[in-house]
Amino acid sequence: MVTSSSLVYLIALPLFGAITLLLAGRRADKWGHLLGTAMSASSFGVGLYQLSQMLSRPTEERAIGQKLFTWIDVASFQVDAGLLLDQLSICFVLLITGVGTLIHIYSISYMSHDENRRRFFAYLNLFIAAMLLLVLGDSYLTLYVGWEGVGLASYLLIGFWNQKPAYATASKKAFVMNRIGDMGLSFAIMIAFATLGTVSFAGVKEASEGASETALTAIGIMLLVAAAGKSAQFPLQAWLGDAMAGPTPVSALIHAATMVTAGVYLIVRSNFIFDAAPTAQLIVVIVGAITLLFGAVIGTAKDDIKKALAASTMSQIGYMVLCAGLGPAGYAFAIMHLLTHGFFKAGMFLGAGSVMHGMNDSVDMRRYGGLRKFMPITFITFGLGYLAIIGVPPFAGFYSKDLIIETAFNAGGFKGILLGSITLLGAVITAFYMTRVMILTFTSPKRWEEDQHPHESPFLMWFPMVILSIGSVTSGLLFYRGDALKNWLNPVFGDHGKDHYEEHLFEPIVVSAMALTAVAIGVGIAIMKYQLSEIDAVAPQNVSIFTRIARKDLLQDSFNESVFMRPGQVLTRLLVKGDENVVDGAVRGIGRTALGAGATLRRTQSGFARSYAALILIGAVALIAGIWVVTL
Amino acid sequence: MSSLTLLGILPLVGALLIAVIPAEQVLRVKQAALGTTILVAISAIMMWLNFDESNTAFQFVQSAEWIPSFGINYAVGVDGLSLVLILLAVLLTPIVVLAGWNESEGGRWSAKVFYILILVLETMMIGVFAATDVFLFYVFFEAMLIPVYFLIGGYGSGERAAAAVKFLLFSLFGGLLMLASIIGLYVISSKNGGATFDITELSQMHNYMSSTTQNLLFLGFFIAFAIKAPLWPLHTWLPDAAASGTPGTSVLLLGVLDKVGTFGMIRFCLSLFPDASKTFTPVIIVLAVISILYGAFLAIGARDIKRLIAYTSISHFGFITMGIFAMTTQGHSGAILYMFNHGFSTAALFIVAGWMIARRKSSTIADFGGLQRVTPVMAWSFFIAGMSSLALPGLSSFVSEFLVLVGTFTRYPVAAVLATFGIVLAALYILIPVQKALHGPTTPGNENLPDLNLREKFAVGPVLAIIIALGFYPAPLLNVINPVAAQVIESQGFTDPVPSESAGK
Amino acid sequence: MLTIQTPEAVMFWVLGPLSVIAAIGMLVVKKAVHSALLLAWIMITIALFYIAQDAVFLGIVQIVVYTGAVMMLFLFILMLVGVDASDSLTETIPGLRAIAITAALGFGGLLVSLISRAALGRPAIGLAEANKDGNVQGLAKLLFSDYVFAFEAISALLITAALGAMVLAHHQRTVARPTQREQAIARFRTGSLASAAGLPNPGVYARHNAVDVPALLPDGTPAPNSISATLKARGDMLESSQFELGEVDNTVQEEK
Amino acid sequence: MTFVTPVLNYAQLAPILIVLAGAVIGVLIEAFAPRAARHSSQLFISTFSLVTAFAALMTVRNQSSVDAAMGSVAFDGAAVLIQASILAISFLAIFLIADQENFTAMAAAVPGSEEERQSLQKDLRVTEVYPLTLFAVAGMLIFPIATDLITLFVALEILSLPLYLMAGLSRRRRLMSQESALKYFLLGAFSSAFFLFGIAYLYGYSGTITLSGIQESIVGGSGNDIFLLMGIAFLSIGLLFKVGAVPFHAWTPDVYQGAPTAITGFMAAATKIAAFGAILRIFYVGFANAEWQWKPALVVIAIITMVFGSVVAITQRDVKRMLAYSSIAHAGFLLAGVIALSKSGLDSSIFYLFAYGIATLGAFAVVTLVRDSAGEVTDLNRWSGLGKRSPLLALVFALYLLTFAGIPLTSGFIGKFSIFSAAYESGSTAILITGVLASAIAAFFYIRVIVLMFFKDPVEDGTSVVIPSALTTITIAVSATVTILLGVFPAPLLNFIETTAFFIR
Amino acid sequence: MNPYNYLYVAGLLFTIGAIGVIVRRNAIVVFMCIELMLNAANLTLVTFSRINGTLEGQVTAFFTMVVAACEVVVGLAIIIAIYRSRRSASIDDASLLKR
Repeated sequence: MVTSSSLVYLIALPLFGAITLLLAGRRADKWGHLLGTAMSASSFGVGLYQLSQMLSRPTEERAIGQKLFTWIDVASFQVDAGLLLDQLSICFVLLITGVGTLIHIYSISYMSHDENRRRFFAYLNLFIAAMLLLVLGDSYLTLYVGWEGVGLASYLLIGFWNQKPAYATASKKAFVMNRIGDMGLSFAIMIAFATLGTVSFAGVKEASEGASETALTAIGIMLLVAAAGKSAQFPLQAWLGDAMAGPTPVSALIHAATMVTAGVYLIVRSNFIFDAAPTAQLIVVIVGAITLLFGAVIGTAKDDIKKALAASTMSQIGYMVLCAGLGPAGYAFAIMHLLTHGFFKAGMFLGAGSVMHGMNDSVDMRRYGGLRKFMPITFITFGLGYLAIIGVPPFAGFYSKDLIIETAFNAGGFKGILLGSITLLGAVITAFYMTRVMILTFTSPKRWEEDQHPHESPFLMWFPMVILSIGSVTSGLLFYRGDALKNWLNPVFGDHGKDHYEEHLFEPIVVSAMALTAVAIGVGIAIMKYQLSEIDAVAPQNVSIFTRIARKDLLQDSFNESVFMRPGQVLTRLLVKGDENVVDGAVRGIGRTALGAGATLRRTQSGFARSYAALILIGAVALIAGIWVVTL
Repeated sequence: MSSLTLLGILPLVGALLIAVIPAEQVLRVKQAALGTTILVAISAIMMWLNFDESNTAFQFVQSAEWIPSFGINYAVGVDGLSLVLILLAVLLTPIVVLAGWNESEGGRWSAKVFYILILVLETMMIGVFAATDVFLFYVFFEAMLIPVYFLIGGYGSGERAAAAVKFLLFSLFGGLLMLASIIGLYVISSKNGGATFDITELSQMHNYMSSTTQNLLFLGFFIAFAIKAPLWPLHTWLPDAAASGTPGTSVLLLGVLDKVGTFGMIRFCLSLFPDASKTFTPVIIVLAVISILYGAFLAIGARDIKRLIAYTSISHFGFITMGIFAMTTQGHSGAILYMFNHGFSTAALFIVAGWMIARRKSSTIADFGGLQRVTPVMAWSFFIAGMSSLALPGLSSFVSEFLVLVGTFTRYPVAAVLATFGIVLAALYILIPVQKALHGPTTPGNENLPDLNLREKFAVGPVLAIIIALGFYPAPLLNVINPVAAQVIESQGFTDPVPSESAGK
Repeated sequence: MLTIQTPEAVMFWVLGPLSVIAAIGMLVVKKAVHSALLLAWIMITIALFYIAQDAVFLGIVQIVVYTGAVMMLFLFILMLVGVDASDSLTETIPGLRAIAITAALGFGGLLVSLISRAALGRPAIGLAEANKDGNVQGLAKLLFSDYVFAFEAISALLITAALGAMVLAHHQRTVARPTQREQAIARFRTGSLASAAGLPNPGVYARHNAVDVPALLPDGTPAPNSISATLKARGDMLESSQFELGEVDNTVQEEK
Repeated sequence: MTFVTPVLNYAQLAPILIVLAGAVIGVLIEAFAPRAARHSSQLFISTFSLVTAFAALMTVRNQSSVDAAMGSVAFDGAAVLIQASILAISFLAIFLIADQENFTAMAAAVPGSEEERQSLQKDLRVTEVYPLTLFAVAGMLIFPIATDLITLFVALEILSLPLYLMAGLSRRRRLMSQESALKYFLLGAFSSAFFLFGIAYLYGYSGTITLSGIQESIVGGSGNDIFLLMGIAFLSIGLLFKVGAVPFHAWTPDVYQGAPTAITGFMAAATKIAAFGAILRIFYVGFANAEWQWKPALVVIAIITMVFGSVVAITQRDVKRMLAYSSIAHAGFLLAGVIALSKSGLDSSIFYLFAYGIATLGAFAVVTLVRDSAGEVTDLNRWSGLGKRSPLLALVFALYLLTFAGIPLTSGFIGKFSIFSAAYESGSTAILITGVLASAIAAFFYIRVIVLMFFKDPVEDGTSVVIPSALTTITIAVSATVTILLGVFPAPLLNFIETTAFFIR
Repeated sequence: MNPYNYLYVAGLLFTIGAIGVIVRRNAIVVFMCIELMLNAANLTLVTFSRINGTLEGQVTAFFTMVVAACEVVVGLAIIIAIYRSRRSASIDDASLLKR
């Protein structure tokens, strides 16, 4: 493998920014945001440079690595602090630094009134660094560092306004649920080490070829758990909605474009494991399918614009996971959807932020309406993203989603039909709820109070939105044309990357037609329901049980609370009591017993000389009784 | 006289120096204490630099007859294990002195006595880790209880006297059981080739014992160490002691003294009684797992911040014990490294918690709130320490915790899996106090709490720096630890499990 | 070889049971002085046993020293404490009586049983050989050669005993003893003139053992202060009213 | 029949004779010297005779013979060591006794009477305690070297009678003091009757009254052992009574509490040495070959004694009673040395006796200093805060408590270690385990006192620490120094004992 | 007759003496019971002296008498001292020291 000494700068630059901003404290308030943005941008520059270098090399030499130092070296457990930049990671590097830089720029303005803007930029830089480490790490353990690092950054950013108890709770919830996922990653690494004897990607790949399916399935399932935690997949999805407590740029960057897709990265990166573990793959598909619908259904019921988008994110990642679970056929498409989703979803989140910015930070879509006129740029960029996500050609989402649906149908047999149908159903619902968002926000009559003064956002905010919208328009075609992305990524997937179009259930064009029909149905229902009828400024309460359940996030929190949290609390209380009374009680009991024995024995000391004499006599009797017995 | 002996004497010299300073000159006393401890720390680091990592034998050895009638020698020496722990002790002590600059003020006695006790304790700590004579070890092991006892009882808060007594009684009980075992060993050695307390020679004695004898003697040692370490269900003294001691005392207690337990398990339980260790390993692993989860749950349920930290330590000691008895190189190295790392992360937590308590005059978590806004530096320090405690990758504890888990998994997968649940609980027990104390609206009464001053920054800074540095680059310590870990595993007759799937290749 | 003649057996079978009965008597009689007398009897019995067992010297010493001196000492003390005082024999410490009886039966029973089972593995020799130069001479030889150290050491014991008795009993004068002159002056200075002439003697007009009967004053009434304070304290004073003269016969009888 | 003129080895008997001479001179002083001169001349004579006796002992320290007094006494290494210990401790005890605050002015005066008041006012002194003490010392010197039962019995009485008397001489709480004398006397006489009964049976069994004769009978005896065992049992009752082993212990707390504290200290320290010296000789020389018969019983007694002493001590509220129960527990520990029946058992017993004796004397010396207007304060509750009132004194007392508890670096630890190893070496695992557990229980109450002194606030009830007289200071200082020295550098003494101690047969 | 018979008597006397110490309250009687025990021991000694054919037993008994005499002096002195303080010779009254 080619080595390079410059990879580390990708991470070092934003990390330097983060550390500087955190240590400098208030002194850096004036220039902190600039430094942060600059660091992110220069990292993006390094990324571009690396891309150009990569392009200049032949296909088989495109992957490069850098060993920084030996991190852990204990007998056979050897982990280097090593970086790996290949075709897969460069996609992520560019996405992270690119979108990241845009969001930095956006935040300069968005956070300009916050006295802690410097800290915000520090966190953002920290996130960029961690995320880059996640995608650049050349072993599961280095990935793990980035994995938890982004979790930490996410925690800090969700809780950026942690003076509100609810936000603080949300950040904690996100971290804890992520930790459950991390536990899965730990298990995966432990199993990998125990069974394969290594934890580096290269090593595991090599060893996995001769490994038993059982072991690989175990690793795969554990990796899926990890992915589910990070990517808000069923059943670890509950934190994402609450994570919207963070400032909107955060939602755009972390909880839409990059961090939440880390799970997909992990699965795709571990292709060699999943390829050899069909059971694990099946479970991946099932999880993806469930989440796809789950998120979509929640999305229909949300009046909070950010939560609606978050649900959508969940659903879209479901698509990616599902696709990644379909094996070599799906990896590239999963990544493609990931990238396009990165553009349009980030753009839409920024748009949502822009709307909130103009609406005094209100997030209730039922209080929006008619903003088209007041925020034209936002409307247009948001609208482009909207078209992309529902899959209208030639916008980016059309290509990526279409390919996923197609791949799903091609999975073969009943499974293929079922999965295809699910993806189609998802497309219908997506179209419905995204149209709903559009209508409620922009095109319906205004429902806001008179003292609101919606206005377009400043340049620094709309500029990134414009860039991202360009991405959401063009990226799909760019990746799709001539299977550009697929061919680019294929070396990563090794031999499996060959053509997989042998058996088509439907012709691609048929699939596209079905997808478009689905979109049309969804959009149509939404228009009928919202554009053409009155919208309540307050969510109606006399709704069906299903709506209510959907509004309650399909009871995910209630479930977690009643199954994990409350029993956990009860257990904790029981243990605390038990520790006090039983364990420590036993200790105290021993003490009391000794004291009691002392008090009892003490009575023999009655003060009467005669009883002392009796004691002596009893001793004498005992002694001669002993003699009597032993001499029998 | 070896440099090790000099290192051990140095704090005593400092104590004598302080003894002649008039009690009224408190500042002078503090300066002398700080100067001495820093000097000791520097000397220890010099020793570390001269330490030959490739050599697994004891280094800087010195041996002199002490009580020849019993074959007792004053014998000291360090290998990787003891070096790491001595470093831990001598690095933490100046930090404790600096961090707890005003801790001695609420005590029954003068500051002078406080610092004399601390310095005497430092000597004992160095001695207990450096001793290569079992008897000498025991002497230090027991004698160090006395300064701690007075530190807790004399300078602590709350029910300090009761807590001190509880601490002392638990420790004495364990110590006496160990004494019984030491006597047993001594007698066996005197019947088989001459009375000795030399650890190396004694490690051959297991060949002369019946398995029952070996098991009993092992238990004597192990229970003593399990009380120290503390392992469930022998842990109940710890929360009381830690909550009642001054933060500085608690740092030394949790950070260093309790390590004597896990140190002893490796140094004595394993090497003296290999067969008994094998016999009891399943039980101990179970206890360790229980400790991990139990400590975590109790930490979650704790209302007092000091008790919380104490319970987290119980959980962490569970990890260390598990790593030791996993009998793999990774588990062992991880456990030893964990001892060091836990010392620092707990020190950071306790030091900062101590400052918080000193400012707020309360140790109830609920009394804090919104400190991040009022005292950002203090809050950050606490946060980083907490992150280290929950073993965030990139911070020092992660490396050790993961090594322990991975090392255990290869031999006892179920235990490792159960223990891994501890990391989720860890997130809870750290984030709950973080949320309650640092986040949320500022609780009335906290608005004007002062942030860390320069001295305090100087105290906590190095700790956090070490935590972060070792998280990314643990090699300096691992290089010292690995040989000794490998040697112990080998001497136990174990080899690391071969990866199951590549066995054929 | 030791053979025991019939007279000795007879003596044993008579005195042995008697001594045991006397010992039991010691436990059950109420008055301490009776106990003392019973003990004296046991000691004499034992002295006879000594003599019967060729320990003539010890037998005599037993009678002279023990019965004669030691028991007399006991009696002295009993007198001092109150010779008539009788103990209550009801047990006040709960459970002790039962313990005592059990222990007695157990101890005695086990002892007897053990002695009966004991075997020395050699015949009883008798003292004929050892005493052939005389019992006293035999003892003296041992006493003044082999056990001379103990014999000398015992002098320390005797001194200790004397010294101890001194310490506990000797009243160091804290004030100088008043001279007769001083006493006389004091009598006149303090108190009424009635007592100036000194206290009345007991036993005036004695119709009873004089010391414990108060004197009768010239008017026929008893004078309690004529009795020793010790006797009063001990309660050994007789009720003096019974000696009070109902009517004083003032008529002077003519001498014939 | 020829009379052999007895030949006495006066050099070897010199220590005894010198002490006896001192005592007799003391009696003469009582008889003839003017009252004012008595105290100082008595003190001089006492110390002088003890020092001279010690010097005389040292000149013959390398001699050994069984013929020192026509076979009545054996003079050997063990004898030298035990006699030297007794002399040294008596010497220190004399200093305590010299502080006449302890003693009544006139023993014959009725408590509370006018006579007593006047005698106190006139500052009369019971200077007879000096000769009485010397007589007791002489008895103690003979007791452990006696090799025939007569001398043994006589010595027992010589050492006991003065103690009975002196127990009743307390200045304060005279009723209690007299009561203690009565109890001590009656129970002592009761037990000596058993002792004599035992002598009778031993004589019956063997036909001789010398220890070696008994030993020969055991080896070559015919018939059965019943008389022997009865003899051993009854003799043991008398001996165990003296050392305060359960169930023959009951006098100990009462007498320790009631007697003048100086006497209690003397009695607790010296009597124990003498009695154990005698026990060791009797069992090692006389009964060694019957060990299978007496050992089990002695083991049971030792175990009960350790546990009983420790457990009951927990509940004590009076410092003297507490020390009494502690001395009971220590009697149990010391019995372990007898049970060991080996050279190391002998060595460790002698070391333990000396260390314990010194510390006990010191502890009681401290007790004499804590007073209020009505005399010594022995109620533990009123000792609270002593560390504040008089830190040095409290520290010294804590040192004694720690040595009783057997904390390392004190003489008690070395003693315990050596005696338990000796016991375990001879196969008494039960003794080892119970000993350790009893030590743990015992630690509880020692620590409680330390807590009381250091961690509780003083009660303002007039309790104060008097300035010790120079003599008392010497006693305390010497005993504290010895206690620490023997804890840290026990080797010289241990070596000396090891090379010196043996029993001549 | 067997000389052992004396041993039985001595044993019984000793037992009775020991019981006397326990059941009697008068200090002087208690003390007399102890004297009884000593006498019983002496009788045992003398008997064994005869059985063994040596005089050591008698010598021991002789010493015992002297010792007993000394004990009596000291003991009675103590009893008298107590009696004068308390006006009572009951040993049960002397029970201030307990527990």
